[in-house]
Amino acid sequence: MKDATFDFALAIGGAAGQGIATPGNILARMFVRRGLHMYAYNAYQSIIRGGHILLTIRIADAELPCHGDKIDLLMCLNQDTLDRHLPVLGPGARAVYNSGNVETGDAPEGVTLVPIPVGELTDNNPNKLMQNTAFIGVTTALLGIDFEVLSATLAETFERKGQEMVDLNVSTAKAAFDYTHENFETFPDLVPSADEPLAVWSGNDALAMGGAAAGVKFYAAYPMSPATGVLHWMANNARKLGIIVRQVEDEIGVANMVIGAAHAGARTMCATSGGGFALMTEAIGAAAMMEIPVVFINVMRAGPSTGVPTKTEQGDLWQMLGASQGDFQRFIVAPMNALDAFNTVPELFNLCDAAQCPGIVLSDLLISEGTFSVPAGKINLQPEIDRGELITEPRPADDGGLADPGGREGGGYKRYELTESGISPRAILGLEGYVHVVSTDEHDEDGVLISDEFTNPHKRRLMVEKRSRKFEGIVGRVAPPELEGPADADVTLLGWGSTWGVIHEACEQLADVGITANHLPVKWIVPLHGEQIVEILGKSKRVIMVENNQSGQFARYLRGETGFKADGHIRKYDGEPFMPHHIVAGVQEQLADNIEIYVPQHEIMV
Amino acid sequence: MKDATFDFALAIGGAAGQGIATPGNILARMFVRRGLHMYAYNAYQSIIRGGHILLTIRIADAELPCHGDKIDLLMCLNQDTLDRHLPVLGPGARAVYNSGNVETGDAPEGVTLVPIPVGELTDNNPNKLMQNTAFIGVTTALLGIDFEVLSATLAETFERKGQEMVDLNVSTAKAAFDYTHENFETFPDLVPSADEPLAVWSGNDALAMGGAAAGVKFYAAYPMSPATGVLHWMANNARKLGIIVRQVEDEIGVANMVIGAAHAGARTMCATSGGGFALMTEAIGAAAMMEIPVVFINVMRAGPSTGVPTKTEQGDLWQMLGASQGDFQRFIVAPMNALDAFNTVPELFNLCDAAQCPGIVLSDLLISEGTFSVPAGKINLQPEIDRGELITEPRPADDGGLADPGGREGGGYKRYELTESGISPRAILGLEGYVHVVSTDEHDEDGVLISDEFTNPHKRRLMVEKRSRKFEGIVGRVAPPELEGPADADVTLLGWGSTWGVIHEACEQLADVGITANHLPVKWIVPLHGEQIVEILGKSKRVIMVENNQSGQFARYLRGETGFKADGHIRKYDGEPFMPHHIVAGVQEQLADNIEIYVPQHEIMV
Amino acid sequence: MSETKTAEPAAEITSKDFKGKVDPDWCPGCGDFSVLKSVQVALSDLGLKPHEVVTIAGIGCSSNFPGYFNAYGMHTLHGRSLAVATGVKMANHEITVICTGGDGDGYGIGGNHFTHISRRNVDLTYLVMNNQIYGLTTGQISPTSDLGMKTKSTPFGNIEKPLNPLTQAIMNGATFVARGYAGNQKHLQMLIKDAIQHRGFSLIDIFSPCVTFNHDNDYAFFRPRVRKLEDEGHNPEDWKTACEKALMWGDEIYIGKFFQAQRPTLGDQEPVLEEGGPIGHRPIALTDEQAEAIIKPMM
Amino acid sequence: MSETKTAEPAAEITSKDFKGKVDPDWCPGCGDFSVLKSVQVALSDLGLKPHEVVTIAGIGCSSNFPGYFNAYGMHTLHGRSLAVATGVKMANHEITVICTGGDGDGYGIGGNHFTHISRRNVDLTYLVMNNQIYGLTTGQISPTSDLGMKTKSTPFGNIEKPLNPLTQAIMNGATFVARGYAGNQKHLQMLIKDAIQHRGFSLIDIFSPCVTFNHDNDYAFFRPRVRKLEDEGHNPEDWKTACEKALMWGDEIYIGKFFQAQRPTLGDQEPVLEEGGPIGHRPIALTDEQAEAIIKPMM
Ligand SMILES: Cc1ncc(C[n+]2csc(CCOP(=O)(O)OP(=O)(O)O)c2C)c(N)n1
Ligand SMILES: Cc1ncc(C[n+]2csc(CCOP(=O)(O)OP(=O)(O)O)c2C)c(N)n1
Ligand code: SF4
Ligand code: SF4
Ligand SMILES: [Mg+2]
Ligand SMILES: [Mg+2]
Repeated sequence: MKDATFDFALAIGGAAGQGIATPGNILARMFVRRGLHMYAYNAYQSIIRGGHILLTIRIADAELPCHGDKIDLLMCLNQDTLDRHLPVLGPGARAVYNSGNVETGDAPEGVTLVPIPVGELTDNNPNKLMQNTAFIGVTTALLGIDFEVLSATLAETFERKGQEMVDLNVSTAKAAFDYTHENFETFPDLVPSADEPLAVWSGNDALAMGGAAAGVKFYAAYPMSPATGVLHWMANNARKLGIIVRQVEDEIGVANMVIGAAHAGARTMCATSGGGFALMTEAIGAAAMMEIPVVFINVMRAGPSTGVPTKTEQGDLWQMLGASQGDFQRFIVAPMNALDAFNTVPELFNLCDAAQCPGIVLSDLLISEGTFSVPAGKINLQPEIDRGELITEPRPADDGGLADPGGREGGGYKRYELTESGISPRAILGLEGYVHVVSTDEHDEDGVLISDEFTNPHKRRLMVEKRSRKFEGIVGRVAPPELEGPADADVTLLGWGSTWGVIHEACEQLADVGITANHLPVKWIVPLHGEQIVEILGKSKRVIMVENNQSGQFARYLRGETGFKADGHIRKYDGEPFMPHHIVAGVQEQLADNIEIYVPQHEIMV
Repeated sequence: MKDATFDFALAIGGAAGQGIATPGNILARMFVRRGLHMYAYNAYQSIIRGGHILLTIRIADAELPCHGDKIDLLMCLNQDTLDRHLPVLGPGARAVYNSGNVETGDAPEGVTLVPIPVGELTDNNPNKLMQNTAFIGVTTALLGIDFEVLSATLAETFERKGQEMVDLNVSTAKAAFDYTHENFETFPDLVPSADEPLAVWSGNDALAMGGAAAGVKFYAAYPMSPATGVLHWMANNARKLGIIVRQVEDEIGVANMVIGAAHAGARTMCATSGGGFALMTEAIGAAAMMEIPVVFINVMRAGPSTGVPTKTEQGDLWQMLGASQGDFQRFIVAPMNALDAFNTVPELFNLCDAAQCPGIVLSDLLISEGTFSVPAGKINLQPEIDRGELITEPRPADDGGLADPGGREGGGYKRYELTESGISPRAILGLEGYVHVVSTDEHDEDGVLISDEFTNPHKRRLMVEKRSRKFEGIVGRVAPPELEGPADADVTLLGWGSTWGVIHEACEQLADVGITANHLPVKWIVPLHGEQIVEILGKSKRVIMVENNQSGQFARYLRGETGFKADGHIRKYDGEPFMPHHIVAGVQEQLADNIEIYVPQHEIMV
Repeated sequence: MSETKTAEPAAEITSKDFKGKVDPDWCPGCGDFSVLKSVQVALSDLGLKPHEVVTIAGIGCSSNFPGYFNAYGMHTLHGRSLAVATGVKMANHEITVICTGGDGDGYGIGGNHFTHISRRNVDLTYLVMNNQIYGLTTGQISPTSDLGMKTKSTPFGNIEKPLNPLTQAIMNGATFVARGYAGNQKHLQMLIKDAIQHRGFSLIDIFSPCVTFNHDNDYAFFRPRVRKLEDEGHNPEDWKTACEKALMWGDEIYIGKFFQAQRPTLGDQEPVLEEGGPIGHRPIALTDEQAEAIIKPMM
Repeated sequence: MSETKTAEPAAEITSKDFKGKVDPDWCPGCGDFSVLKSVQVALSDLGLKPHEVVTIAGIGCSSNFPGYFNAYGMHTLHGRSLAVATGVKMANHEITVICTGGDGDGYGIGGNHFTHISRRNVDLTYLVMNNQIYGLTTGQISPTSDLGMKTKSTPFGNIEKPLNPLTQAIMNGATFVARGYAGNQKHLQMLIKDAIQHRGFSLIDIFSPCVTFNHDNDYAFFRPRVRKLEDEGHNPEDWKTACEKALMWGDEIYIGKFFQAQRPTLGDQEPVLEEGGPIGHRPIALTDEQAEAIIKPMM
């Protein structure tokens, strides 16, 4: 990390049920309150107890784009963790473990073992969670942080559980803290501190908050990892924000419910993962045909099918592109990180309202379930809201004009009026004077079906073209991708969505090994800035595409839209996210012309 | 039609409920029994009574690729039909109508009016269907067919309804027949006859029969136009063919049910249209992950969403490409006509069995609901059946080998064994000795989940690659597209699926106007013969793509896979199929460099 | 009960105000005509104006209803009207929501929404034109088709026991469960008015013969069999008798109000709706206080 | 009853033969362990061999069942086990099919298949490990969650009336409807054996506490409340009392066999299955006669 003077990664490993989250949260809080930046990635499995979890928390005094390559401090909550990860620790790293129940292995050169006699330090307290508290004490000591900082955080964390629990945790931590200072050296780089404490969120929090900021008033969901966090945030915040949150019987119900609520005037949103999205696809076409704006979030996990529910992948792009039958447009945007996700949601709502159509946010487990620091000042909860050509005021019948010749209310209002822009002013349901019918069958300007008695190829053609026209020039409404890094670089790395962070850091590392690389991160999939992308890439010496999937879904799509074909590819589909060194190695292999598609082997076994 | 000496189109127009099908069937039967070829297209609406139907029956003494451009004889069952179509009849055409209840309009130059006093001829029989019978008599006379041919067919048709009905129909037809001979001239080209009577089927019949021939033993469906015909055929033939046919509560149930039955060893199939397919997508991914072969048929209609249920379109290609989350392969094949559809189904089953994966037949309303003649000799109901590496014989535990170390039955069988080909011998459920679990979660070779306790990036990668490997070289197993027509033509027309027929005829017409055109029809979408296609097109002077959709779904896909970009496009998306002259006009416009995307205006208002 | 529902009949509203832009293209004799007319009369009797009502349908002959009706209308996906309607009612709890559809739409593909809306007790009226057949797709069995019925998908006869929508709704928690008959429009109008005025999820399963594809269950079948519960002094609070009567299918088939109960609707229990009007009409930007309340726990 | 089901217990089969390749990764104390064990014992008691049985599940903690079991197994999609199982049973009507899943899987997303399999009376046994919560997704309400229950998706309490799977199944035509309790394994084994031996669709809804996410309905909740129907001489042919007892939810909660009836299964009514063994094992090519019978009507 170029800008950082301090860059440190600690990892906590153990089984599900060993309570890894708590020490993770306590440590994270200590760091971000100090103003340090944080990027946490949790490698876990789809079980409630058992298995192996590895939570990596990277902290630095500069913004962090990814969880990096290394572990400086490994806390082993069990034997398995030590066995798995000790061999891949690098020089300078330390492994903390309970010498009372974990047997040490052979530490690689330069790795320091930090055995802690947890039993002794806790008077053999049978509460297994004491080990976690002891390890926090150890970590605090090793990083040279004052014990007061930790004790305050512990007090806050365990407050709800009573003073006894607070005291027990503080004394345990203190014993471990002291033991560490007595027996081990602190790390050479001690934790600095910055002025402003930072806020913490996950990508799912950010997506939910983006919805709230955009004015979502109805949120429906069916739980599905890794999208469930959005539901949880919404449910927790529903009352104070005036948002109705409903858990529904399935994703089909969800999708149709948000369409109904949107037609009644609310901004509505829902989130799911690939399998749930599959069930929503029919409804997406319905929203397009009825011209009702709704935002769908798809948080990708490793597929196909149930796949690996707790692992990340960028494998659902084509499902988004092909969702539902027939020709119609849908926005698709793949944010690059949590803050970008937050900002993207209101922007997408404005677009969907403008074009009266569905929009899809394509996130993935890496962004959505990651935990990140963010400067609170960057969170704009009152973004611009533009609802497009929306009619929200009644027009009483005696105001003239909108009754039909038969005198019927609203009969003169043409919901699907053929306009030059293709956009027809949209009256929300329930307003006096605008009575009309919306339909998933093809219809005429006034909503009357042309699919039955009136099939009429000329009208049908006009309606298809009207809907298509709404998107002409829309690409100009969103920011084109921008090349990051030197224009004349040896190699251009082309990624999309969540790979932004890791490619960003890989570019820095490439520079260190003498390869200049620049980076074109694509975020808007539909509309796609095809011309701009081709123009930028046309100037590149060599383009390598980076994707977290097996078949090169974006590469194939980009080629279809623009004809552009990359020189090489780096792909990964083992469930774990890229680390920067994977990309560095891939670029080196490709520059040496050894390989066209480079697939890194993930070193960390989780 | 180059090869035809006789080429005649008659059309019957009226409202739903007027019984257009019966005269259509009677006439068709008369022709095909004579050995004449037939191609019928029915333009109708999604209502049971009312609206406007126009059934076009083209007959010729050579094979017919499409319903052509013209109507020679229009039977107007009501005023509306005359009003709509009289103005667009061409020279030489005749319009038959009931002078008792239809008022004549201005006939265009060269069009002959054939008013028939139906009331007088039928002694004012109040049965409205007598008009239809009278018109058949008129047609028989105008085409110079002997009355005996008609009376025999009438007898056969009305047999079930008793002798009285037979007599009534025969006498009515005779009166009209005689009246016609007395008052009007026959057509200059009289109906010839060939040796062999032909069989008649619809595309849906052909698809169902293809399934039966492939050995389908379980068929499930939820009704949806225009795919319901497959269900009806299956239901009718179930008992005699030993096929279990189930109508299910929805398409989700259908898709999962066929997967279950397939795993139990049966070849299974289901058919639906775009909206139903949307609901099946999740299951397609499941089949891919569990490696269970199933054939899904999607019969396209005009979309998006409910769209125009009785109209045709090629708008679901991307839904097929993107169906279900994650990266996996599915076969996609778009047959070119009914006979091709029939032959394709068994071929696809063999492929799906070989690669243990789902396959999709992409038909459309034009093929599926069209009625066509076919020489019975071309229908091979006993095609080659190859079930791939399928284990169908039990292996008792005492045969050794397949019990696991714990002595448990089947424990040594690896359903997902990592093989060089990626194909793992598949034991059907219920066999002794091969007990195993299949799973939509990612799994190891022995079926144990790696998605929970055992997530393991290395194993995950191997399984992804194993599944992908099954398709290496598979493109060699299906026939590449072949260029039809002169290699050095001025223009190459590139189409896919059902446009084969109309492009075929358009090429002939282009030759007539001095433009040499050849034709590359693509049928296999996945696997795609990218290299061969590019090689062929590389030699073309100018390539124009023809698609029955708005966004150029195949054009975008082809470009994504091969980089190929066509010089121009002809597209249609008004619900009605192309007619050859639309394509001719489009080519002319493009050769004159007037337009890049040509969209014909459909002349016939239905 | 929301205010609009109990409003005095406004003198000027007649059933004609609810006539749609186009005439139904149903087959002459189709039971759905009677249902359409009954709803038009019921709404005008209740004094509702077209913009105070939304009809929401799936896909099917019966689901074409909104197109023939002058009110807000949504012609959604096959089987999805209840899900869409729940969203509509949550975002505008002041509008009168009427879902209309067929037996295939509602009990077949849409069956799961039917189950769950019943227990949620969403305040809307669901009119199912039950013709025991798939009409629009030209005649296949539906979940309510009789055993043995021959259709295009069951040329040798249906082998699946028909489901009973009334007992299902009662057991799943619907608070108003009735059965009507297109052949008795007066009675049907009365039921529809009652259902609309009921606060909670109201089902009226309506025998609405498909004269084109179901020749087993036509008017001639129903006319001699139909009995009115009202004529027998049935107590709609008694769910057991309600189920018993609903299950009768032979020489005597009951219509009328089988079951009614009072319990809070989904909307009643939604605190966000306690004040402030429909959420679909509220200002959407977050206030400063709300923004602050979001940020604080993140620090 | 198919032959395998009534076979004499084969001496050599024990419950261990049904032990899967891996040990369950359920939380210690999870009710599902008891269900797993009960099925293993029931099957070995019935003398079935692993290859004569298939367990089919959706997705959820409980749906991980097939992976912990030695028999043919299918771990399908969330909510779809019954649909898959119907296909399996049609293609191999000789195999014993056991579906296993959770309340969310079966009554939530899979609710429609549950409704329709009941009326079809497909001959299989459906074991729902009802913990009144979504376990695998770490704790949200399910369709059987009690009113007021606080979960991650309902931090202010559930406002949806729980559905009753037993009355639903009875009304929809299931022919064997029972309730078990993971805390009473003996009783559960008995029910499972009875259900497997029943010819038709058998539901056993099993209270199988989620010790991690549902602290309202844990063993401490059930232990004092659970009563056995058998102790009261309940007549399983009496659907009304069955429904009444099934609806009781308070100080007394009944387990046992609520309802049983005999009517033909889907397979019994399928003429194609009358002879010739499982269709999945039959030769598939058409015979000359069949081919001719197809072509003839086309001419
Ligand atoms: C997902 C989906 N599947 C199938 C269809 C085709 N479809 C349209 S209406 C209908 C059934 C109509 O039956 P019902 O709901 O009883 O209405 P009816 O026409 O009898 O009034 C079906 C299967 C569809 N539109 N969408
Ligand atoms: C289509 C789809 N939606 C959502 C999910 C996520 N999901 C997995 S299990 C589950 C619910 C589990 O609850 P239940 O069926 O009661 O089983 P339990 O874990 O409680 O045993 C959900 C929602 C999924 N796998 N697929
Ligand atoms: S087909 Fe049946 S349900 Fe449809 S309109 Fe005609 S009579 Fe009515
Ligand atoms: S989370 Fe609940 S249901 Fe899942 S294994 Fe643990 S105790 Fe059982
Ligand atoms: Mg119906
Ligand atoms: Mg559960």
